[in-house]
Amino acid sequence: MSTSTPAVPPAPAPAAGPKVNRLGLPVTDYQGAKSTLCAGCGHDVITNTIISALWEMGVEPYRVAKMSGIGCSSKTTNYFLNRSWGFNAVHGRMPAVATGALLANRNLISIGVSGDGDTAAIGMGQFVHLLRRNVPMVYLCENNGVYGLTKGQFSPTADYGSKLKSGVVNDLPSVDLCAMAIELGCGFVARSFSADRKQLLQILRAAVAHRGLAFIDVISPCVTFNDHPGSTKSYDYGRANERPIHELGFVPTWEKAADEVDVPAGGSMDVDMPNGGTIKIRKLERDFDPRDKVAALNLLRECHEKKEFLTGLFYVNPQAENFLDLLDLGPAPLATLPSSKVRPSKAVLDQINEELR
Amino acid sequence: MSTSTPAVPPAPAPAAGPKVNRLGLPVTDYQGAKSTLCAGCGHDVITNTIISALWEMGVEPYRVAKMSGIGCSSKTTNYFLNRSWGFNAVHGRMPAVATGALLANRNLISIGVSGDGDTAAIGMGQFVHLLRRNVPMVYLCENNGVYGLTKGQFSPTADYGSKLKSGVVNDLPSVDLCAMAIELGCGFVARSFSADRKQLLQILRAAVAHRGLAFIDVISPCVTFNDHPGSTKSYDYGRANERPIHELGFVPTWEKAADEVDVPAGGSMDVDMPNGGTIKIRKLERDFDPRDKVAALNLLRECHEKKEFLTGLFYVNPQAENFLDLLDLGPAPLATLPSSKVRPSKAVLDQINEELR
Amino acid sequence: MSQTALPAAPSSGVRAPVVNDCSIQVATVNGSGSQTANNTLLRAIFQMGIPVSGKNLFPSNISGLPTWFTIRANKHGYIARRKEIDVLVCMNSDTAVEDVKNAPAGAAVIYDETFGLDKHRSDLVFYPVPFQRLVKECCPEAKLRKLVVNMIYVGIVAHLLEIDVAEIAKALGKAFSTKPKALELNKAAVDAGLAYAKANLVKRDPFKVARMDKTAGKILVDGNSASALGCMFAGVTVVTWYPITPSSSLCETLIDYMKEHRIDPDTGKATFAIVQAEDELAAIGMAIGAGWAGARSMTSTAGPGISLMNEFIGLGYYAEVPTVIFDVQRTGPSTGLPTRTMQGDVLKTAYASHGDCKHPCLYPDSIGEAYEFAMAAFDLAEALQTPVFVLTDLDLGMNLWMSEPFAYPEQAIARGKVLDDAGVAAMKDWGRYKDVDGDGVPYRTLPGTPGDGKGAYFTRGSGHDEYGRYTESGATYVRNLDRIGRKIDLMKTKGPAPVIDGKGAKVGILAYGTTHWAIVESRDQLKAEKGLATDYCRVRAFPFSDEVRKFVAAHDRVYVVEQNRDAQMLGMLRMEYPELATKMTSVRHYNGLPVDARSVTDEIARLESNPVAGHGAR
Amino acid sequence: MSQTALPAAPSSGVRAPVVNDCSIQVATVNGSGSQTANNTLLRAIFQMGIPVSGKNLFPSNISGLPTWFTIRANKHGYIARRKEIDVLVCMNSDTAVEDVKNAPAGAAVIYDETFGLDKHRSDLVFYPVPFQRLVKECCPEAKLRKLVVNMIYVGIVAHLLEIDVAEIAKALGKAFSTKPKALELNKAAVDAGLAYAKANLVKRDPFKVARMDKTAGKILVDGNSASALGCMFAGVTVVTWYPITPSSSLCETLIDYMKEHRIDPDTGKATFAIVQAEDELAAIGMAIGAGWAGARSMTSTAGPGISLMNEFIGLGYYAEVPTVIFDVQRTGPSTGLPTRTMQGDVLKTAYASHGDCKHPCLYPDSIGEAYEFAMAAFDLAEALQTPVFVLTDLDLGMNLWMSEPFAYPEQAIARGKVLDDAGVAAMKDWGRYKDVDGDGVPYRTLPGTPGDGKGAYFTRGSGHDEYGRYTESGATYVRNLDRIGRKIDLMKTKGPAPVIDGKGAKVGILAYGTTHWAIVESRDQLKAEKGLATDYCRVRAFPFSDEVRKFVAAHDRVYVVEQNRDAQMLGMLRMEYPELATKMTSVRHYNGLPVDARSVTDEIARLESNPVAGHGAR
Ligand SMILES: Cc1ncc(C[n+]2csc(CCOP(=O)(O)OP(=O)(O)O)c2C)c(N)n1
Ligand SMILES: Cc1ncc(C[n+]2csc(CCOP(=O)(O)OP(=O)(O)O)c2C)c(N)n1
Ligand code: SF4
Ligand code: SF4
Ligand SMILES: [Mg+2]
Ligand SMILES: [Mg+2]
Repeated sequence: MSTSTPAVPPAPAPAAGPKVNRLGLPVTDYQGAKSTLCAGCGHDVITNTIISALWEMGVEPYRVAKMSGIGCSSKTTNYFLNRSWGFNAVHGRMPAVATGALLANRNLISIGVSGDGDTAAIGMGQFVHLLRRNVPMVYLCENNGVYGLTKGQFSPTADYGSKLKSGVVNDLPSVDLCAMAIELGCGFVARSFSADRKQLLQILRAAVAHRGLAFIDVISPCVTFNDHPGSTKSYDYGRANERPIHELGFVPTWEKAADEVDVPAGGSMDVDMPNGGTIKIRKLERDFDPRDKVAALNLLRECHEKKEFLTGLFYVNPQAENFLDLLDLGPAPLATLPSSKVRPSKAVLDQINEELR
Repeated sequence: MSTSTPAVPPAPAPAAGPKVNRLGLPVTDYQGAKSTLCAGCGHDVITNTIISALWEMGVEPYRVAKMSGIGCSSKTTNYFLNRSWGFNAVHGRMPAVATGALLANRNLISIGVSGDGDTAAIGMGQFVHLLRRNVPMVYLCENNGVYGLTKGQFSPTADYGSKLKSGVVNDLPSVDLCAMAIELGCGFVARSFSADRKQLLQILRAAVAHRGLAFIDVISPCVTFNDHPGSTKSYDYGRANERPIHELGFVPTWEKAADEVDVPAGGSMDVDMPNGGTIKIRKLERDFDPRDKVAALNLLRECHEKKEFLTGLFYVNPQAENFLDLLDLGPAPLATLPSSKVRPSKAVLDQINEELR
Repeated sequence: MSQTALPAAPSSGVRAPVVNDCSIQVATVNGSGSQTANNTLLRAIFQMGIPVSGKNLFPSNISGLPTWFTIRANKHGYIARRKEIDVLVCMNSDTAVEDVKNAPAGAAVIYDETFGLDKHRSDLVFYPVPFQRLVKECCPEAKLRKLVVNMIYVGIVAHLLEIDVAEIAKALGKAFSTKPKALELNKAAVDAGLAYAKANLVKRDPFKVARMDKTAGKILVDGNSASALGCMFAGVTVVTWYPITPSSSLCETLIDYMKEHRIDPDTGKATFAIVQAEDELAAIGMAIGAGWAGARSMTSTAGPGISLMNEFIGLGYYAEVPTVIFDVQRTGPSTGLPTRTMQGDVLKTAYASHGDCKHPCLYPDSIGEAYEFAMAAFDLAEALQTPVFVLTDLDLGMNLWMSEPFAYPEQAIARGKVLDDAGVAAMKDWGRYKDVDGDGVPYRTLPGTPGDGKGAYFTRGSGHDEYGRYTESGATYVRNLDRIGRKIDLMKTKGPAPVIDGKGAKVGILAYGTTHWAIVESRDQLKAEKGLATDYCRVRAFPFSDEVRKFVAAHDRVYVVEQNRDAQMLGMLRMEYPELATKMTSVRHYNGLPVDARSVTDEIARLESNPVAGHGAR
Repeated sequence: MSQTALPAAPSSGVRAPVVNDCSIQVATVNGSGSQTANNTLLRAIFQMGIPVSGKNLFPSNISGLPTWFTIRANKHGYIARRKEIDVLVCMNSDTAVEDVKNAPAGAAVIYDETFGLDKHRSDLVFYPVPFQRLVKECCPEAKLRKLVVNMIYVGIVAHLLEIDVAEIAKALGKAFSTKPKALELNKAAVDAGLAYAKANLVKRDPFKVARMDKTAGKILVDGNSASALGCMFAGVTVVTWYPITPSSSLCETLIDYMKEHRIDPDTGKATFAIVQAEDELAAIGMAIGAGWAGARSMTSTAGPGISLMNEFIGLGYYAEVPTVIFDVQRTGPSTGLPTRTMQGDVLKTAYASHGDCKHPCLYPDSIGEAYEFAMAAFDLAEALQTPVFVLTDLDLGMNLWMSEPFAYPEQAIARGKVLDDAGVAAMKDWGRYKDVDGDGVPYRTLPGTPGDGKGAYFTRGSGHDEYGRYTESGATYVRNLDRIGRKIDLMKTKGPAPVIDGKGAKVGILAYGTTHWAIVESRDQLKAEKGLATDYCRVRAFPFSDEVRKFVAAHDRVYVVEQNRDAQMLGMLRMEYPELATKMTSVRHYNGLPVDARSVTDEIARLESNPVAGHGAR
C-alpha cells in the first residue's frame, strides 16, 4: 500500500508552441503536484488562479518561496509551481518562517497560503506581528470558516449565528481579518471569493506587484464541511450575496502598451505601484477610494454589521515602508554572502581582544 | 543571604475605628505585599489605585482572583489584596489561565494585570481571543512601551520614532491596544495615565461594575528605562500631552443616595451598568459619545495619526453578552459541585453500555 | 522489523476450511462512505460471538485518497493487527494492483471486475464483481451510488464467509436506526451483493466464520469514546481543547455525552464547560487556570500539542496545579504521519518542560483501561496536585475494540487535600506548600473560598517558600523541589500497578499500552513455535511501581517491546534502574501501523538465538 | 549537598598573612550602581597578575533588592565559586546581619558604621566605615551619591588588601574612558576611601594580594559576549531572538559588535539581519525559515523559551533545517529563579519535541569554548542539516571570566552539502533526502537558487520520501527516520571530543560545562585531603563520543557531577551505555548558585567512604 502523492508528470515539450509568458514559459511550468483536496473545494480554484496570476505576471519560478502552515489550505502550495521551493511548516506559524526566509534572501518572492484556522486561531499572534512589520509577501487566507483538515470545527472567522452541518450554531463573533490588517498598517488589503476567479486573478496580479505585505482574504467554500444551508461560507451563500465594491484590473508596466489586459471600462481610478504597473479601478455603486483608510475601515464595519459580503481591494497604500527596507541590507541575499563579507578580519579580532584586556 | 520578599504585616485591628467600606473593611484589608519595583515606577501608582477602587467598591476580597503574566507589571498583583488569591502565570498567557479560572468558578471577580510586552508581544494571540470571547474580567495593561523586567527593550506599543536611552529609535509602528479591543468587540475600553490617579480610579470603579471584559490601557512610565527625553511614555511627555476626552465618575447603586462620589459637574451623560451603578460623564472640548463605536475608532485613529495622547473611556457597551453567559452554566461554581451533580448514575452507564452492544 | 518478509506462498489448491481465523481488508478511497459498510461487517461478526477487531488505516486527507479497513476475526481472541490479509476487498483502482501483489498466497480477492486483477497473481483466489452494474440496478439515485456501492461488498463478503445474514440486518438496523429510507436502500445493496455472490461466485478459498459465544455481553467501542466516558464519570467539569488528529474525537464524543447526561435536572443548566480554545497553549493554560480554581479540568491533544504545552506543563508541575492531559499519540516527529499510530511521546511527556520535571503518566492498553485510567487520572491529579498524562494512541483511540461493558466506579470521587476557610483556620499556621503529612503533598485552598480569605495565597512559577511567598533562597528552593520530587514518586504506589504474568520463566517481556495485544499473541507463538516460555510485565504507570523493578530483576533477559524508534520506555527504565540496565533489550516497531505479533515473535526469536548480541542494543 | 555545614569557626586571633587566596563579597542593593565599583576591584586584581573570577548574584528585579558580588582571587588559578567568604563588604542594611551571621570565623567585615554589625559576632574582624559622611564630603551633588558611595568601598578594600592603587586608577580609566567628569568624581571617592582606611583602620585580618604574573596577555569577558563573538566570526547572518534573562545580553552584545564590524565597507550596508521577535515561537520560526533559505541563523534563549520552541525544534529535526539555538540555562522548572544558574535543560534539549528526536548539543565550559563552540555549532548545523544546541548557563554567560585571548579561526567557514543549479544537474536524479554519500547527510539546495529551479523541492514536517514528496508509506518513513538517526550520530565523531585527563586512577569524575571549574579544584582537594587520585572526563558534545564510553569503562567508579536535581546527564549516559550504568554515581548541586569545589569534594569523599552505597543512586 503506497500512499505517495504522485507529482504531475513533467509537461511535454511545447510542440506547436503553446502560449508563453514574457519569460518564454508556458503555463505548465507554473503547475504543481496533483491536488488531493475534495472535488469542488474552493481552495483548488485559488490554486489555479495563483498559477494564472504568476504566469501572467512572468514571475521567475526559481524566485518564488511558497510558504504555508497546516490545513487543507496550507497543503495547496504543493499544487502550484513545482519549480519553486515550498515550506509546509507547523500549524499557525508560517509568518515567522516566511519572515526568516526573506531575511535570508530578500530576492525571494514569497507567496504564503494559510487557512482561517491557521491564521485566525493558533496563528493570530504571528499574523498580527507580520502585519505590524509589513513583511513584503503575498499572504492569502483561504477562508472557509471551519477547520477542514480536522473535520469541520468552527474557526474564528465563522460568522456569528452560522450553522455547522450538525446544527451547532456559532455563538462567538467572527474576526474580520481585513479590518485587522488595515488597522495594523497593512498596505494592501483585499477580499475575494474563490468562485469569482476573474476578480481574484486581478487582485493577485496587483498583489504580486505590491512592495509590502499584500493580504488577501479569500472566501473559499469547504464543500465537505461548510457548504450547506445555514453556512455563510457556502457557494450558494457566496454567489447570492457577494457584492464587489468595484471592478479592477492590474496592468503591469510591460503590458501598458500591449493593452491586452482586461481593464474595467469607464470611470476609472488609477493606483500606480512603485515596483511598476498600475491598478485600474472602475467604481460600481458606491464612491469608494481604496487609498482612504478611514473609508475602508468604515466600509468594513458597516458591512460587518449589515452582514454584507463585499469583495474587492479595500485598501492600498503602495508607499508603506516594508520590513526589509528598515533593515538596511545590501542587495545581495545574506544567505550566500561570501566568507569575506561575513567573517571579520583577524585585525578586528585583535582589536576586540585588546579592548577586553 | 535570604531574599524573601517580606509580606506586609497584618494590619492592626481598627482601634479608633478607621474608615471602612460598605463591607465594614478598612482599606488596609485591601493591601498586599510591599512592592519591590523601582521607586517612582508608574505601576506602583496603579497598584494603589486598584486598592482604592476595590475598597471603595466594597468588593469581597475572597472573591477576587488576581491574574498576571510575567514582567514588572505582572508582579504587581502581589502588591494588593493579600486576602485574595493570585496567579502569576507564564509570560503572555494570563488570558488563558484567567479564562480557565472563571470557567471553574464564575463567581470570581477576576482582575488581570499585564504589561505591554506581556500583552502585545508574546501574548497577542491570547489577548485577541480573550477579547473575542468577551471574558468577564478587568484587564489592565500597564503600558510603558518597554520590557522593564528584561531591561528596557522596545515593546510593540512603543511609538514609531520614540527613542531608547541608548539612542536606538523605534522604526516599527505601535500597536494601539484600545483600537484593537474595540475592533474585536470589547464592551469597555479605556485609556488612562498612571499619573492621573483621579481619572484612573473612576475608570477602575466603573470597570469593576462592567459585566464583560473591561480593558484599560494605562500609560505607566518606567522610570528606569523609559522616562527620558525622546520617550513618548515618560512622565514628562505624559504630563505635557495627556488630554482627557471627558471627565467621568462612577456612582454605584448604593452610593446613589449618599451622593458622596466625585461626580463631574455640568453637562453630564449617564451610562447605566446592568450590574448596578451609573457612569457619569461630563464632556470637555469635544462632543464624544463613548457608546458610539465608530466615533471611538475614528477618534483613536485620528489621535494615532496626530500623535495625541488622549485618555478616558473610549467605548462602553454595557449590554454585550459575555462568555460565561454563552456557556449556560448554573449559578454554583463548577469547581465545587457535589459528586451527585457531576457523576451520572449507574443507570446512565448501563444505558450507554447498552447502546454500545 | 517492519520489513519482515512475508512467508513464501504455498502452492495453490483448495485448502481445508479455516474457521474463525481470518483478516479481511477493504481498500477504498476516503470520503467514499465505506465506514458504515465496514462497521456493518465487523459488527455482524461480533454479534456472531466471534472475537473481532477493526483497524482503520486512513490518510491525512479528507477525501479522494486510499484508505484501508482491516477486520480481524479470531477464535482465540487475538485482536492485534495481523500483517497477513486473507480476504481482500479491492474497491480502489489506485491501490488494487499493489494490494494484490502484497497479499499472501491463498488469499481471496473480491474486486471490481474492471480492475482485471487476476492477471497479476496466480496463487490467489479471485472473485470479480460487476459493482457498477449492481449498484445501478439497486440504487436508482445516481448521486447516492458512491456510498451505496460499499454495501454490495458487504453482501459479497457475507456470502463468501458465511456471515449470518440476520446479524448483518441487525447491524444495519443499528447504523440507520433513525433513517429508515437509508436503511432500506442499504439493505437492498447488501441483498444485491448476496444474490450476486450466490448466483455467480464459487467458493474456492478456505475462510469462513461460524457462530461462537465469545462476545456475549461485550461492547464494541473506540478508545477515545472510552476515555471520554471515563472523564464524564470522573466528574470532569472544565474541558479545554484544540482539534488535532487522532485526539479530536475524544473531546467531540465527550461533548455529545455531556450534553446528554450532564445537564443538571434541577436547573436545566450545564454542570460543565467545554471550550474549543484557539490553540494548545490556550487549551492547557485554561485547563491549568481551571484546575487551580478547583475544577476537575482536562485537555486532550497529540504530539504537536504536547510540544506546544511544554512551558505550561512546567508551571503546573512547579506551582502544583492539578489537571489531566490526554495524549493520543500519533507518528512523529513534527507533523509526521498524523493518521498513523506510535508510542513516540513516552519519554517526552514523562520529562516535559525545561528544568527538573517528572510527570505522572498512565498507559492504558484497552477500552477498559482507557475508561478507568481517565477516572484514575483525575483522582491522581488532585491527590498529587500536579498535571497527569494519560497516553493512549491512535490505534486505541480511533479504532473499534471489543470490551467488557464499562463498570460503574466503586470509589467515590476523591478531591485530594483541599481546605475550606474553617479548615485553614483549624490548621495551625497553614502554608500552601507546607509538607504537613510528610508525604510531600501540601494542602491547598481554592480561589473564591467563601470566608475571610484566610486561605488566600499567591501562586507562581517562580521561586517560592512554604507560604507561596516569593523567594530566591537556594535552600528553600532545594527543599521545595525535593519535596515535589518525593510527591511525584508517590505514583509508585498510588498509580496502577503493573500487570504481571509470571510463572518463573527466564525470559521476560515488558510492554505497555496497545503493544499489549501483540504480546498476548506473540507469547503464544513463541511458546508454540520456539518452545520459549515467557513471563510478561505490562507497565501501566510512571514513575514505575517497584514491582516493575522486581520483575526485571527476576528474569535473565527482558525484552522491552514498544512502538517508537528510540526505545523511549527502555531508556526511562534504564535511567530508573541502572543496576538492571543490561538485562533489558529493545524490540521496536515504528512504521506507523499497530505492532503485530509476528514482528515481535520473529525479533525475539532472532535475539534469543544469540541472546548476548541483544544486550545493550538500543 | 548545598546544605553542607560551614567548618567550625577557629578561635579568633591574628593569623599569618594569606596572600592571593581570598574571596571578597560585596552586598549591595540592585540598581545602586555597584557594578562598576565591583568590576574596578576585580580588574585591578586581574591587572596585578592574580587569577580572579567575579560572580554576580542578583535578584530577578530591577532595583531595590539585595545583590551580592563575589570576587575570588586565587594564586593557584582556582576560579570556581567558593562558598566561604573572607572579606565582606556590607552596604545593604537588609541583609547585613544575616550575611555576617553566615560568614566563616576570621572573616573581615567592612560595613557602614550605622549598621552596628560588630555586636553579632566576636570571631570576625570588623571595619566600620562612615560611608555617608565620606560620600557627602567627596561628592557635592546629592543625587549622584547613591552611585559614588560604592567607589569608597573600593578604596577601603584596596587599602586593606594592598591592591595596587595604580591598577585601580587604570581600571577606572577603562570604565570611564569616555566620561572624564565621572572619572574624576569616582577617583575622588576611591581616594576618600583609601584615605579614610589609611587613617582609621588597623589591619587585623590576614588577607592580602601581591603582584604575580598569571594573567599576562589574558582578557576578562563574560560568556555571552564570547558566544556573541563566536557567532560573528562564524559568519552568522540572521539572528532572531526574544529577551530573557540570562540570555538577552548574548544578542544585545552581538548587535553592538555586528553594527561595528559587520557593515559591508563596499556598500555601507549590513551583512546581517537581527530581529527582536514577538516571542520565542516566532524567534525559532524565523531562525528555521532563515536556515532553510540558506542563512547562518540562530536564536538565543533560556529554559522557558526552549519549552516554547519544542514544536519547531521537531520540525527542524525532521525537515532537516540547520539553525543554532543557544540555551543560557537558568534555574527551572517554570520561571524558577531567573537570575540563578543551573544545568537543568540538558535532557530536555537532547530529546526536545514530541516523537523520536535527538539533537546535537554542545557544552562549553569556558570563555574559550563559548567562543569556539559557537563557531563549531554553525558548521555542525550546516554539516548535519539540523538544529544544534549550545548549552551554556547563567554562570558562564553573565559573569566575568579570565581567558586567553580569542584565537582567530583557522578553518574556513564550512557550509555543508549545498548544491547550485548546475550541481543539481550534474547529480544524477537528485533528491533532497537521498543518502548519496552513505553518511546519512543528503544534499540540499537553497530557495531562490538562480537557474531553472531544478533543485526546487518541497519541505514539510509531515511524511516525505527521498524527493521530499508527501508520503504515508511506512517503509519510506522508517528508512528516512533511520537515516536521520544515523546522521545525528555523526556527532560522535564530528563534535568536539571529550577532554580527558586520565592517569590510570580507579576513580573517574565526569562533568560538563561550567561544573568544570569546581572539578579542577575538587580533584586537588581530594588528592590533598583524602589521597584520592581521580581521572577526569569533560563531556563536550552529545551524542557522546566513543571516548566517553571508554573512559567510563576504564574506571571502577565514575562520579557524574552536574548542576540539576534529576541527574539529567547521568540519565543520558545510562541510556546510551546501559552496560556501564552502575559504574556511574551522581553528584548533584542545584540550589541556583554555581557549584563549588568543597561541595563536590565532600560528597565524593562521603560516597567513596562507602562506594557500594553510592551505586545506582540517582
Ligand atoms: C499544533 C497543531 N495543532 C493542531 C493541529 C491539527 N490541525 C491540522 S489542520 C488544522 C486546522 C486547519 O484549519 P484551516 O487553517 O482553516 O485550514 P482548512 O483545512 O480549513 O483549509 C488543525 C487544527 C496541528 N496540525 N498542529
Ligand atoms: C517565555 C518567556 N520569555 C521571556 C521571558 C522574559 N521576560 C520576562 S518579563 C518580559 C517582558 C516584560 O515586559 P512587560 O510585559 O512590558 O512588563 P514590564 O516589565 O515592562 O512591566 C520578558 C521578555 C519570560 N519570562 N518568559
Ligand atoms: S475538507 Fe473542505 S477545505 Fe478540506 S479539501 Fe475538503 S472541501 Fe477543501
Ligand atoms: S524597571 Fe521600569 S517597569 Fe520595572 S519596576 Fe523599574 S521602573 Fe517599573
Ligand atoms: Mg479553514
Ligand atoms: Mg512594559
